[in-house]
Formats: sequence, C-alpha cells, structure tokens
Amino acid sequence: MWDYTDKVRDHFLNPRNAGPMEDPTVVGEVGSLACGDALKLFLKIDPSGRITDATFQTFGCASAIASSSVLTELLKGKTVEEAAAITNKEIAAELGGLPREKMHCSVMGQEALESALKRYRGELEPLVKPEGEIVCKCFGVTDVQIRRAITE
Amino acid sequence: MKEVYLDNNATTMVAPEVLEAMLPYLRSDYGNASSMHGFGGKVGKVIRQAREQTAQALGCSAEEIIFTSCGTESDNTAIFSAVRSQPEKRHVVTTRVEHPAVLNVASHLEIAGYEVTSLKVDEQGRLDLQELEDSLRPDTALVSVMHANNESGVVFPLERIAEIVKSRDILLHTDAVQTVGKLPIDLQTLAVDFLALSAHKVHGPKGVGALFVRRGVPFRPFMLGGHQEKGRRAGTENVAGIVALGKAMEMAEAGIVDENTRVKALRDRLENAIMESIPDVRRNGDPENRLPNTSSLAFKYIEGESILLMLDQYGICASSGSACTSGSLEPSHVLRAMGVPFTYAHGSIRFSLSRYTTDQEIDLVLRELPGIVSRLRAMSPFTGDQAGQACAC
Amino acid sequence: MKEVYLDNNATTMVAPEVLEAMLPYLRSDYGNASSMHGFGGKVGKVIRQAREQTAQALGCSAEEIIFTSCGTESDNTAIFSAVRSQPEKRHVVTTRVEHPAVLNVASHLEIAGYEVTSLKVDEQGRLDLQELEDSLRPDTALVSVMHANNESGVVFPLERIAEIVKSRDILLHTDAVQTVGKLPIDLQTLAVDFLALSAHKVHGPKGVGALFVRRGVPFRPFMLGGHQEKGRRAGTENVAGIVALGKAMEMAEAGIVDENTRVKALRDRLENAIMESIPDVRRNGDPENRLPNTSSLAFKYIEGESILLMLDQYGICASSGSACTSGSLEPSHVLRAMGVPFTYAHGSIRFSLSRYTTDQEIDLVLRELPGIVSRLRAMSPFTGDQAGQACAC
Ligand SMILES: Cc1ncc(COP(=O)(O)O)c(C=O)c1O
Ligand SMILES: Cc1ncc(COP(=O)(O)O)c(C=O)c1O
Ligand code: FES
Ligand code: FES
Repeated sequence: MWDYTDKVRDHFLNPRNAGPMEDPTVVGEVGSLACGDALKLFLKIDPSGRITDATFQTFGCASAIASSSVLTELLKGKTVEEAAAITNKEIAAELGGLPREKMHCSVMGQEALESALKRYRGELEPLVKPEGEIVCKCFGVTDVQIRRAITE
Repeated sequence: MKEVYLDNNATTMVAPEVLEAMLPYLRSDYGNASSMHGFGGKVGKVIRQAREQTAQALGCSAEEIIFTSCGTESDNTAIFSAVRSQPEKRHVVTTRVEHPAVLNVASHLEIAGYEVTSLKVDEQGRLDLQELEDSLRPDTALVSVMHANNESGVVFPLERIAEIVKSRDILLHTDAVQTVGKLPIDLQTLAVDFLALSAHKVHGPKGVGALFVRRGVPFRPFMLGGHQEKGRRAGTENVAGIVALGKAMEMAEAGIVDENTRVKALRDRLENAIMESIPDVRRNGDPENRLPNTSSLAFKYIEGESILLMLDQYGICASSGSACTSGSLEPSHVLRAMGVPFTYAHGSIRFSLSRYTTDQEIDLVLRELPGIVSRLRAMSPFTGDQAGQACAC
Repeated sequence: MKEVYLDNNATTMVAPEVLEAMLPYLRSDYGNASSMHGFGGKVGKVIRQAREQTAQALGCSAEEIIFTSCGTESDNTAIFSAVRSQPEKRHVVTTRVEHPAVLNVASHLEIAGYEVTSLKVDEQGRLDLQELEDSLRPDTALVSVMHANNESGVVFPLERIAEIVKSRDILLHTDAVQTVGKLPIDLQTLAVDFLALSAHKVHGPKGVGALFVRRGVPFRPFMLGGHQEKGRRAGTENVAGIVALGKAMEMAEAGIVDENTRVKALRDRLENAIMESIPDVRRNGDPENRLPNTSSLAFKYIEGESILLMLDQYGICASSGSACTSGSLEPSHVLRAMGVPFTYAHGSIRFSLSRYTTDQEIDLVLRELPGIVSRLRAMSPFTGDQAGQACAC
C-alpha cells in the first residue's frame, strides 16, 4: 500500500473545487489520445490577469486527485505570471510529499496548468512527441517525465 | 472499526483451528524433524500426518506431496523441474493470464532461449482449446495452465485440457492456488502432473505451500541442499507451517459445499445488487465458469485505487487487479488480455469472499459503494461518448 | 521428562518474546502487505520495521536485506545470483566443509559446466589461506566460504578471507547461518557481498531467513514471480515469520556477550569434564577459533547413533554430524574432510548449547554420559591397535 500523507488523504477524500466550471475563461487538458483526456483544469481569470477561480476533473488515482485538488487551491488568487511558476514539485510539497512511484501523478497537474496558460496566452499547443517509454498507462506519462519529476 | 475483509483472493484469515494446531510447534515442540532424538522425531510424525491430510484433500498419495515455502515456489519448482528433466525439449505453453509466479518463469525461460506460446483468452477470459491443441509440438516440454484466475475468478476446463495435453504425453502443470477449498479437486481423475497450492489462500499461514508431483514424473529439485522432503526440497522443514497447511487442507475439503452454496449466494447477492443499483458497471469474466467467492466488477469512468481508498474509509478491504501487481502502475495484465476497455480496466474492483464473510458485511458494502462511485464520477472528466474505447497501452 | 536440549546448531527454541511478537500476524493482522487498504498497509509497516531490526543487528542498511524462506534459500539465491550476473565467469571457489545448501549448489554448477575449486581443511578444520589465494582466477565468479561450521563449530577468518577475495574484485558470499547471535557481525567492516542467515537458528521460527546483498552488487532473483521484496524475492511475504526474524535478530545482537561468557563457560565446563572423566575422547576442530556454544567430541570405538539413542533415554538431545545429513548413513563430510580417523569420525557427537541452557542440564549430561560410553564400549569389537586408521570411504 502506498504511504500517503494525511494531507494527500484529506485532499483525496475531501477534494476542493472538484467538478466542471460553468463559464471558464480557459480550460487546460492533459492525457494521451489513446487513453482519453484524464485531467481537465478550469480557470476563471479576471481582466487584470488574476485567477479568481479554479476547478478540476480527474480520472486517476488518489495522488492524481489530491494533486489536482491542491493545485486549484494554490492557483486561486495568483496572477497568471505567478501561476506559471508553479512546478509539480511544489504541488507535491504542498501535499507533504508523494511516494516516489507516484510523483508522476503530480506532473499531470503542472502539465494541465501549462496547457491552460498557453491557451490563455493564445499560443498554439506545441505538438511534442513524447520522449522516453510510456510507464503510467493511465496518462501516457513517460519515464523521462517521471525521472524529471523525481530528480528536479 | 472492524474490517470488512473482501480480499480473500489476496490472502485469508488464519482459521482459529489452524492456529491452534500449529501453536505447539512454535512453543514446546520446536525440534528438527531430521534429528536423531525423540524430541525431533515427534515432529517428523506430525509432518507425515500433515502430508496425509494434504494428500487426502487432493485425492493423491502422501509421497506425491512436497512442502514448499509458498505458491510461487511451487510454481517455480514445477516449471523448472519439467524443463530441466527434458533438456532436449525447448518449447513451453502457458496462458496470458497466469499469475506472475508462472508468467515470470516463462519470460525467464524465453530469455534463456526457450520458445514460449502464451495462449490468449477471449473477452470472457476463456481459453480457446483448439488454439491450445494446435500449439502442442513434439518438443513441448510443459503446458502450464492455471486452474482458476485470481483476478477474474474464471475457471479453466482443466479436465479437458488434461485430456488434450496428456494424449500427447506432454507434462501438465496447474497453478491451483486459487481453487483449493473453492472447487473440488480429485487428482485421481484429474490427469495433471504438477499442481501448486499455497496455505495462506485457504485460511492457513503465509510462508508455506505445497506441490503435487505425480508418481513417476521425472523431478529435479529447485531448492538445493539437505535431504529434506526425500531430497526434493532442501531446507529445515517449517514444521508449524506444514502442520497448519495440513489442517487448513482438511478444513478446505470439508468446506467445499458451504463455499459453493452459502458463500456463492453471498457473492451473487453482492454482485447483483451492485449491478442493479449502480449504472455503467460490468462484470469481468465468464459468469458460468467462475470461482464461487469472486466478483470482478468494472466501474466505468473512475479509477480503481480511488475506489479502494474510499472503501478503506469504511474498513472495506477489496482489491484492484491482483495484490501482486497493485504496487505497479500498469493496469492488470489479466484485464488487458481480456480486452477490457480502458476506462473499465482501470475501474475494476475485485471482491473476494470467504467462509467468514457475513450478510452484515455485504450490507455495509451495498450501503456505501453507490455513494463512493457517484462522488468519484462527479470528479471524472470522462463522458459517455469517450468511454468504451479500447486502451492502446 | 523435560528434554535437555543440546542440539541448538540443528534448530532452536522460539524465544517467548519472538512468539509474542509474531502472534498478532497469525491472528488478527493477517493482511497482505501489497494490498491497497489500511488493513494490508499496516503489515507493510511491520515488515519495514523487521528489516530495520535485521539490518541494525548486522550493521548494514535496511534495503540490503532480502527476506527468504530459510538459510538454504538464502545460500541458493546468493550463489545463483553471482553466477548468473556474470555469465562469462565460469569458476567458483568454495570449501569441502560447507553445508549441503552450498555444497549441492556447487555440485549442480559443476554438472552445468562450471569449474569448482573446493578448498581443503586441516585436521583442526582450518583453511589454508594461501591455497585460497592461489585458487583465485580472472574468471572466478564467486568465493563462497561459511563463517562458522555447523558441525565442528570452527570459525573461518572471514575478515582476512574478505581482504584476499575483495582485493581481486571477486564476489564473496558467506553462509553465516551458524554465527548470527554467537559472534558479532558488522557488515560495515566485514567486506562480504552476500551473507545468509536463518531465523530458526537464532530462536526464531522455522520457514524464514534473510540474505544480505551489498548495495551495488549485481543481483538476479532466484524465486521468480510478483514484485515483493522490490522484485528480488517473489511470493507473498511471510509476515509473522518476518516479524519474528526481526525480533530474533534484535535479541541475538543483545545476547552476544552472554553467549561468549556464560554460554561459553557452560560449554567449556561440559567439554572439559567429559574429556577428563572419559578416556579416548578427542575434540574435533580448532579450539582457538570456535563457536562459543559448540563442542564436537569424538568417542573412540563406538558409534554416534548409539550414543545419541542412549542419551535420548534421559531426554538429552544432541547430534552426530549435521541434522541435514543425519538421515544418511555416510559419515559426516566435514569430519572426513578434517581427516578424523575412522573410529573417531563415527563416534562423534555434537553438543550445541544456547542462552536457555542451564547448569543443571550440563550436570545431567555429565552424570549419564560416562556410563553410556562404557556400556557401548563394552559391546564394541574394536581394540586400541585398530583405531586411528583413516577411513577408506
Ligand atoms: C551452516 C548452515 N548453512 C545452512 C543451513 C540451512 O538452513 P535452513 O535449514 O534454515 O535452510 C544450516 C542449517 O540447517 C546450516 O547449519
Ligand atoms: C493464482 C496464483 N498463483 C500463485 C500465487 C502465489 O502464491 P504465493 O504468494 O503464496 O507465493 C498467487 C497469489 O499470490 C495466486 O493467486
Ligand atoms: S495517475 Fe497515479 S498512477 Fe497513474
Ligand atoms: S561408511 Fe561405514 S565404514 Fe565407511
């Protein structure tokens, strides 16, 4: 059994801001095509560029749900610039840490955020070929991404 | 909070009678069965008795039973013995849905230059016996087919498989770790050469198992060393564990009817009520040929670990995939082999009951599960039209 | 009649504290450590604790410990791992006095085409370190030398052996089944790569053991299957056994001083009094480098089994040769390797004491043994001038 912190358990059992948003400014998505969209991040951003609301929908394990939940809390009140600086390490740290094998579940949050902010800035989604071998079949996360998530 | 233990295919409670039987050998009678004194000699006698009990429950003779340390060791021993005793034969047949204790030995053999045929299963988890027959070759050393699958509960038609394999004079091993105590086994009529079992799956302790090796079948020991088990398995005998296994086997045989009536009825009630009260649930595996205690159910749109952890809040113990692979991130190889669509495979939960499961426990699951599934589904980004796609991975 | 148990090198009493520690895992906490529920998760924690305790007692780190089912499995695992991880190296060095758990793996390798050098011992059971050094070759995959011999009690100079072997960058395995709890072991300074131990030799239960594998040493699993023990040993963890081993290791470390003072003094009193009161007795093995609990004595003109069975009349448990080979009719390979003369080798008895041995028990042996030896000698056809011949077999 995974060793989850109390904070992970809390965010998993009582997720904050779960569910779709009525009228989002922008939506970020991540997940491989083969396996379907797995994390959707809904953001409401005011004209000054401050995030006023954030919600999520996640298909994933407890770590993925807790990571999404804590991410939405981190995002609220931040400017888009501040939000862009959030890393998966920060998400994991906010949860009091994740088991090593589950670090990649927090990568999802960061990537959904990146995708949302790129859309917000009107940039095209870059079409990158995944490097490395797919290890988490849930989201098409690669071993390179995981190694990065663990070592960064 | 008392746990509601519905994870009996992973491991089982040690029966109080079994614990009672083994305790003297952890307390006062700690002798070594090989010793030349009465104190050791008397434990030799109880090992003989446990061997008789085990043989009795399986319909074989005592000298056909080798005690091992677990189901995994029994599987390893059978497969390596079969290939080492026939070095000229370089082909092995098995299935895609075996336990890792067989699968990983097969991969090891493949790396060592063996050819391995892995039989496929259909969406119900059933084998194609024609494919089995066609796979057999003059240089086939062994066919290894499990009796029942630990994840789906699907039971393979072992009698017919034995007919096909033995008519070609090929050695046949079966991993019966999941069937002992759940289905009757009679080795007088069931023509397998090897059969593996594990005590902790039948209300015995962890750390002891057995391997049946039919008289006359060539044998090569896996564990090398002292002369224990007539030179077939070295290492000081785990006396308490062996006594426990003997008692557990006796009780397992006696409990077969209860397992296939009362326990089966509880399983059916659980399964039917879940499928009626929760939408988008499907059953994994052939309902006709299934262990009486097992229900593998797939909950669309949501993920197994999340369901398990929420069930855990109520003390309900279940499993997603097998406990052996739940430490990994891959979806179960069994469900993948059955072609279970992606969003279903990831949302599969196995409930496995036992003689100790009560009506009240089933009621508790039926009370809590629908709410858990709704809460998780409310968080899921999946919608009806995306589901049902096959997973490419 | 309460037994006088002087056969602790064969197996030991489970310490009451150890039984106490393991019982919860045979009763209420029967979960599977790999399961995704709190009930299974908590046994995962106790396995971690037992790994820490074991590592602590050996001076290594927890991740260097692999739990196995016995000393034999630990030996098999170490040796097969060493040769499989270096397939180009085809030479193995061991000694003539190893336990069958090493000897028989070495013979297996020899049949498989390996070259095996078996180092000889002198009449005191000592190795010739020059012979060891000379035997090492560029293609030597492994040196496997036991820490102390189970029959003679002779302790090999492992520190010096490690220096010689590791200066050539060759893997070194030691079977320390007999030394744990009797001699201090500190893997920080002792440069072995593998070390095998068995719980039932240190007042733990039968059916569980451990293997130390030094960090960085290439490893190939012996038991193939699930991902337990970080993929290094498959099979559902024997939770109760592992917890018991952890506790036994903690107690073993704490008891080292007692073993080398009080227990050693009891052994010396037994041995000296026997040698003074009975004529034609000789001590087998180097008295300077010997386990503190072991006395192997050879009684000229008479046969070991007869002595044992007479001792058994008084509830005294001892052994001739190792328990592992006593089921066979051959004289001990250890005594033969030491060149113990024929009539002595057959009349050798091993007394092995433990922390539970009392003064009264030693008194009982000293009261009964002289009469037993005289009675048997009165029946023997041997006379003084025939003795001392080497055994032809
Ligand atoms: C030196 C030595 N090595 C290995 C073993 C094997 O241990 P086990 O019987 O626990 O497999 C023993 C005892 O039987 C022994 O004395
Ligand atoms: C079908 C099957 N085979 C083999 C095993 C391995 O048994 P053990 O864990 O006792 O080694 C298991 C359970 O883990 C199983 O379910
Ligand atoms: S999302 Fe956590 S394991 Fe795949
Ligand atoms: S074995 Fe009995 S005389 Fe050599």
